[in-house]
Amino acid sequence: MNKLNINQDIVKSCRNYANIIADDVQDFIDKHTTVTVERTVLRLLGVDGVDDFSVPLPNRLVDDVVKNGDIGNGISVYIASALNATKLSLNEFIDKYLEDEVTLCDYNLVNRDETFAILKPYYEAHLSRIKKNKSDREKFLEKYPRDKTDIYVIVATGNIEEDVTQAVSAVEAGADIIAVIRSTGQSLLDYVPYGKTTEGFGGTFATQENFKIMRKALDKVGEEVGRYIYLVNYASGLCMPEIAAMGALERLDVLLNDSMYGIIFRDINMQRTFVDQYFSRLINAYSGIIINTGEDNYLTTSDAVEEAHTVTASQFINEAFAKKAKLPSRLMGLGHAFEINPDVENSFLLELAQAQMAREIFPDAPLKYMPPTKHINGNIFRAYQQNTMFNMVTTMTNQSIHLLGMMTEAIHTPYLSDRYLAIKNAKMIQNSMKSLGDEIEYKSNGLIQNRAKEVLNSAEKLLKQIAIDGMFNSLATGVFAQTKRPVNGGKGLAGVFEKSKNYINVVLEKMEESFNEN
Amino acid sequence: MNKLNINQDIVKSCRNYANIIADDVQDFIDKHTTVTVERTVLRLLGVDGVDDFSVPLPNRLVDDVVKNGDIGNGISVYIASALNATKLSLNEFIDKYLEDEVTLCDYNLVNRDETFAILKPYYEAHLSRIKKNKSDREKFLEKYPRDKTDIYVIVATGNIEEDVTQAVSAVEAGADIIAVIRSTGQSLLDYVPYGKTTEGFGGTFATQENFKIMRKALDKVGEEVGRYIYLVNYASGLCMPEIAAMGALERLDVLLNDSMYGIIFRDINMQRTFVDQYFSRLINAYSGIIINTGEDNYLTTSDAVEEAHTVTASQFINEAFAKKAKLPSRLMGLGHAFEINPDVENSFLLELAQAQMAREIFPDAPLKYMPPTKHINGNIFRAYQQNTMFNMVTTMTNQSIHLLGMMTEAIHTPYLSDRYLAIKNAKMIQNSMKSLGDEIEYKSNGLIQNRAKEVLNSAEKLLKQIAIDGMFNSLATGVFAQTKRPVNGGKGLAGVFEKSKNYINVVLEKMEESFNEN
Amino acid sequence: MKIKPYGDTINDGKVQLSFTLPISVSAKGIACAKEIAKDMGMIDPAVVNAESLSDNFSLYIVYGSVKAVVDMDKIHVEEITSKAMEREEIENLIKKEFDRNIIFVGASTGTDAHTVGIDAIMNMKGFAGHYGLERYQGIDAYNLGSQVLNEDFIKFAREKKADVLLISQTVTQKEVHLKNMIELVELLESEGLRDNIVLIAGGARITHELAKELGYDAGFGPGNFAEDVATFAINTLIDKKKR
Amino acid sequence: MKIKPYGDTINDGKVQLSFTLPISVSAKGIACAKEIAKDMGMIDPAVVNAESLSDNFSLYIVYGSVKAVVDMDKIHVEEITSKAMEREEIENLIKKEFDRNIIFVGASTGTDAHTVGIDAIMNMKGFAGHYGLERYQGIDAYNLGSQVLNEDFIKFAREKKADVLLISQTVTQKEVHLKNMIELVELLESEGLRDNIVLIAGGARITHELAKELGYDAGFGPGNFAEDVATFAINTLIDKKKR
Ligand code: B12
Ligand code: B12
Ligand SMILES: Cc1ncc(COP(=O)(O)O)c(C=O)c1O
Ligand SMILES: Cc1ncc(COP(=O)(O)O)c(C=O)c1O
Repeated sequence: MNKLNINQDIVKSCRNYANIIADDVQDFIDKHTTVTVERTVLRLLGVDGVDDFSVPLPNRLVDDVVKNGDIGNGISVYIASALNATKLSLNEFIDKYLEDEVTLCDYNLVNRDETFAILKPYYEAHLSRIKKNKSDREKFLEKYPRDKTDIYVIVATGNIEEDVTQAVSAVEAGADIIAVIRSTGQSLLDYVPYGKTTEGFGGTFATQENFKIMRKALDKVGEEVGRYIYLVNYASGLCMPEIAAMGALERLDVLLNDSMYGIIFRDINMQRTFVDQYFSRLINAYSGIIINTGEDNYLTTSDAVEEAHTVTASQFINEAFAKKAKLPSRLMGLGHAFEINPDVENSFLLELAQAQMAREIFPDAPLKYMPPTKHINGNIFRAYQQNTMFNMVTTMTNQSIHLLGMMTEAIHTPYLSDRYLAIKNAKMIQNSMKSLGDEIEYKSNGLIQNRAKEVLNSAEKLLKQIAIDGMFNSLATGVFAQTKRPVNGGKGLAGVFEKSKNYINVVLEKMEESFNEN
Repeated sequence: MNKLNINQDIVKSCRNYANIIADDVQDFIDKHTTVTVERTVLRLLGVDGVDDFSVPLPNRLVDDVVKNGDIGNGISVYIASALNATKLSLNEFIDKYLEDEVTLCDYNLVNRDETFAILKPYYEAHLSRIKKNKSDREKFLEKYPRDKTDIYVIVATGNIEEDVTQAVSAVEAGADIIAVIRSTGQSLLDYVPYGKTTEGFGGTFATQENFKIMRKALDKVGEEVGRYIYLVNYASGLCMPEIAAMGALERLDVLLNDSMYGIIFRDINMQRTFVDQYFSRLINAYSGIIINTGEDNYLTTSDAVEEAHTVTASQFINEAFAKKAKLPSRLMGLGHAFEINPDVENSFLLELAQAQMAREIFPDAPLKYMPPTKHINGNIFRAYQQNTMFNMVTTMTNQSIHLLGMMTEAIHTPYLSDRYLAIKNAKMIQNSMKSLGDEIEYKSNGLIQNRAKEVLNSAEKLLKQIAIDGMFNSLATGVFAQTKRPVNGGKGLAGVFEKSKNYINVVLEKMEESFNEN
Repeated sequence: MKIKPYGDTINDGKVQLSFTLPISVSAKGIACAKEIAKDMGMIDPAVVNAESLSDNFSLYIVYGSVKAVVDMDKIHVEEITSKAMEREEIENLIKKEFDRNIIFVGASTGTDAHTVGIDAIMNMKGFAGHYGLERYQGIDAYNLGSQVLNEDFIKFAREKKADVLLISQTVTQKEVHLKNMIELVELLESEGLRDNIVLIAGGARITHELAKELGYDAGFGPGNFAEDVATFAINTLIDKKKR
Repeated sequence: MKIKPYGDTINDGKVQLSFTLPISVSAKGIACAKEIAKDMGMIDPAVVNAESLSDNFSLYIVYGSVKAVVDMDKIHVEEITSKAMEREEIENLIKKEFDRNIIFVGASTGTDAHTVGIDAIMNMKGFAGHYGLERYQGIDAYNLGSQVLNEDFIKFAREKKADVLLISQTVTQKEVHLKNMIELVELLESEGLRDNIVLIAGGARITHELAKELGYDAGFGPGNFAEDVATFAINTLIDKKKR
């Protein structure tokens, strides 16, 4: 498909620069681990639950090693050594540990092979559970083939039970994908809350139990309506890989997992984020979970006409990082958005150009297309119209993950009826304009083609500059969303550690192995 | 402009058949007059007002001749003869006539030249007033040039004062054209109500005084906003030429004046309608008033997918009749509409094809494009979306007179806010999609082009059939809106008369003269 | 069961409200809008949008929670309970119960020129994939079209010995439809025809409840088709016969 | 003057209403919707649309006339009356009245990560063609960005000897903004800073009225720009000086 006659050399050159950028960062990543990476290992060995002060056990154990051991070796070897010394099963060990009858760091450390040998039953149990989820999903998808565009709506009541009510209702109205928005600021917590929750701000806490509850509800209603419903949550934040692990265990299908979102929009330290995103994405790749990236957010912050090229540039970078984490194109849900001020003359044409370009540059990626939000105001009728225009571009350019806009975007997190009306809006466009995209061509060297050219060129320029300055420095100068982030600033830096030469991560290594096998 | 690569030979052939059809009917028209035609003559001589039983004076006089004279001679000669015999001025004569001091039919009739000589001061006074209105309009249009698309909204409160409030408000919000919908069924009255009115059903009575009041208000607000606001009313019905005359005298700019609407949608006799439409359109041509035709109504009655060709066929016929009445293309506001059920797959493409085709076949005509109405239901959000889609087609295909859809179409005649929101909807599309039409092309032999071809072909077939059967018989078999109308059925046949060999119509003849001069 | 409007939590009572005020937009206008909303029982309403419509009018969009609660069990509605039969079933039922064709006469009466509705019910072609009465074996359907005066309508019905009268009313401004519908009933009664026929009304704003109030046997609004009407009419005729 | 909602005739009281009921759609649902509307003071409300949202929810759209009337003269609103000056005027006024630069410190405080609003006011570039405070001569503007805790905010303000504090609050769920805004005032008072500075809040849901209630000098909602804020702030500083 080449409606825009895009210059493929420039596309190649963009990919080339993006790889240079990613290689450079990957060197850093490979040399470091973080507290959440290690907690993730524990979760995938089967450590879960909280202590009497409702501190999650993975945090208890990792913090213990940080204090009393050398986390640079990785948590794996400490657990292995402890089990080896105490001759306890992992569960028995944890129980005694909580009773302060045993400690974690006071044994001589076993070696690499012993570590793997001792932990094998634990990680294998969980890796196979993940494999099972993966194949279950594949079975569902065979049974219920999907349309080229999935309708995606969010629920965000704060109460998982209420979320279920809303989600089921949305599915009955035609939704294919349900995302449970997290409570404000969960991404800034350096632990994952535990258990079922019914209170939250602007969203519902992402907990493994909540994942389970929603998964169950969606599988049920999915069977009723004869569709497989994707479940989405958000990884980005201080616990990216842990949430990825939980998602893998509970068969989430899509995970918001950007390589830079946390840095830019949550002021999380960049070293921390880059290390975390690699492991979490590796887990996604292993479990067949689609990642979604957050380029759309750039345009909610900066001007969508002037900064369009930053979205494209960032998509190339996210793609490069995704490849490093073994994600195939079909799992790369790169993000973009319809955020140009509708008062801009021909804004619709600019949106069309941008969306079509993304589609052509990333033909196999399940692109995530975000609705207008910033220029939505309290006039719900105007908003409904803006969403119609957005739905048109989605349909005309065959976007994959169609995140529906709400007429009450400027007012509150969606009511049940807002979601229903949004779905009706999208369906009417999908049906009445079904073949429009195929039936029209863009004037050659017209406004639309030229806009695409211009944006792509600027993206290339930007990528080149970042390749020269390096990712870290570039983020410090505010290349994305005009937000400057110092290399050593932001939250979570304290949780980043250099790996010792005999660092072991049983889970990560097993996963990398499995990819190298095939 | 030829985006659809329409076969011009078929277009020619359609025009050819339409002319055959019109010629045939015109023969009939030229041989007949009607009570409203004669009343129109009186109005343009200056006869106005009502008697003590609020019967309009034109009706009084014409009915008198029908009873006591031979209306086949035309009213002109009777008035001339009476003035000649009584040596009274027209006003004096009317006054005495109402006092029963003089009669109308009891004098020997003067001849042709005398008739013209005697009535000259009267018809010249009014014809020159009309010419003045025409040149005033032209001055306004020079001072305030128009965009290619005019935004048209209706007011229909039943109370002319309230209508003014609403109209002014709409103009401030961006309306370019204001139409005052008539009270339900006025079109079935064989007289025109008199004076200012404040009561009506589903609309406001069309009276000369109401025209004057609205004209004044629109000129005022027009100056404030720096635009010339077109005023629209409806002629179709039993008083077509009279309303045209009143419109000419009060500087209306657009008049709904179809050659067949009354027959099909108001069950008015076809002989009556054809005779009336000729004179009323001649008056429009003389006064530079744009006519609007009512093909859109076909689709509110019949299915818009199956019957699309009847709209095209009817447009050719209306064009042919308009030419006969000396209307230049720039005054032919041919009608069509966006009435396909949105649940029809690719309905938007079908609408696009139809609208683009109309634009290309009638490049110089100020096409009147009507919004979705039939498939609007009580869901005002859905309706707002349907209107967005309609506004898109309007903008993409450069329609001229853009009649806005109301989100409350299925509920009530528009509230003030409905109109405002409709205007905002249209403006957002006009701006954000300004150049879309120019920037896209339609795939050759694609769905859109083929649909246009198919509709045009069926239109040609239909026109050929009508040319063979004749217009009268065709209407009897229900070619349009699947509505059958017998030649001698319907309202108003009693008001049709064959012209005597010395029939005189001073106004009509003067107008025809003026056209033959230039 | 007691219920309240639902936004995103059971019993949150959330509603959306919009209206115009005949004043220019201003902080004061917003305050007035709040007052109106409060007067309507909304608890701290949020005026989420205030927009100028023109110099002297402004539009307000409001969200908030209402105190209003309804007890469903206390609500009783006139509903046509009989489930619609298939066309074939209806045709067979007629064959079985009557030794003659059933006569339906319909029109859009009074000044009403809206025929699409009555055509949807009566014409061969029908509507939205539902065939009209003209297509039913055992039914003679006469559709008189639009703007038929009650007198003419009754005259025709009497001639044809109609069993069922179908009248369509769409325009409701100034209650024209009520006047016209009541007039028809009075004429039928004065001519002693009312009891012999099944009298049915329909239209966008017609509800069964309203029709009953006005002395009709039934009323059908949007979303009803020939089979619904025929089912009701035939069943009612059978009941009449039995009595 | 007494006013009512306006549909198409003065004082017709017409309003549009929509809400969801937690029941499947039915004639009964429509009757319930009518009840709700009546309870809200609507006179014979028309349920113009009833739609099934899902098995257990239905949407109703209602039009009707309300009895509600407001007496405008009885409504008093807190409004910022001072008309905004041009940037140049403001700059000159500062030169004239102060022999130093005026210090503005702003942030999106608490857990709030929305910076577009505060950026619109402070950043060089400004918003919708209105330059931000950073561009004003005679003003030193510090924008601390998002999720700034009140403590850190005050600490910074003290260091810079701030004259004007600008805080932005966008998220209003569970009244987080109120808690956070009140906390700031309390901290300022406990540190004896409140009287020396001009305290201004803003955000999509912030009104001047609300801000005053919470002990701020002013509040600015959507449609306000740097010049509005600067005008108010500088004038207030001048008044303070005079006292
Ligand atoms: C098409 C139409 C017209 C066409 C009619 C063509 C024709 N041959 O019928 C034309 C253009 C001529 C027209 C004219 C006017 N119309 Co008109 N028109 C409409 C429109 C757009 C659609 C109506 C329709 O066909 N619906 C589709 C049918 C299938 O639905 P339905 O009628 O409800 O029928 C269904 C059920 O109700 C039921 N049913 C209906 N009748 C019956 C009878 C029986 C016995 C049974 C059992 C069931 C039944 O079965 C049907 C299938 O389910 C509506 C707006 C809208 N979207 O509703 C306005 C509308 C009805 N018109 C309106 C008005 C005011 C007029 C005019 C007065 C001027 C104007 N403002 O347009 C004129 C004058 C008409 C007159 N003298 O009566 C208003 C009425 C407002 C009101 N409630 O009073 C409306 C709502 C538009 C508006 N917002 O102004 N109109
Ligand atoms: C952009 C945006 C985001 C971006 C923010 C990026 C950034 N760098 O700021 C991102 C994607 C990060 C985001 C995240 C979230 N958001 Co958000 N977001 C928005 C959005 C779409 C636009 C806000 C905006 O930028 N408006 C444009 C600016 C210019 O307008 P403004 O803020 O009102 O500012 C003007 C005036 O208010 C005033 N002003 C503002 N501040 C100040 C300060 C002073 C001193 C003065 C004088 C004046 C002033 O001047 C400005 C110019 O006139 C709104 C929806 C909407 N359309 O409003 C949702 C919205 C605000 N977000 C919301 C929510 C819930 C969230 C999340 C919690 C999760 C979610 N549901 O999205 C997260 C968490 C954020 C957090 N922890 O606070 C809700 C808030 C609901 C509520 N009322 O509580 C909204 C309404 C969306 C929704 N319907 O759910 N969001
Ligand atoms: C990539 C990505 N991650 C995470 C989030 C949500 O983050 P938080 O939960 O911190 O609001 C978003 C929301 O916009 C996102 O785009
Ligand atoms: C051509 C034409 N004439 C007249 C009318 C209005 O006629 P009436 O006033 O009889 O409703 C319309 C309205 O649709 C029309 O299209």
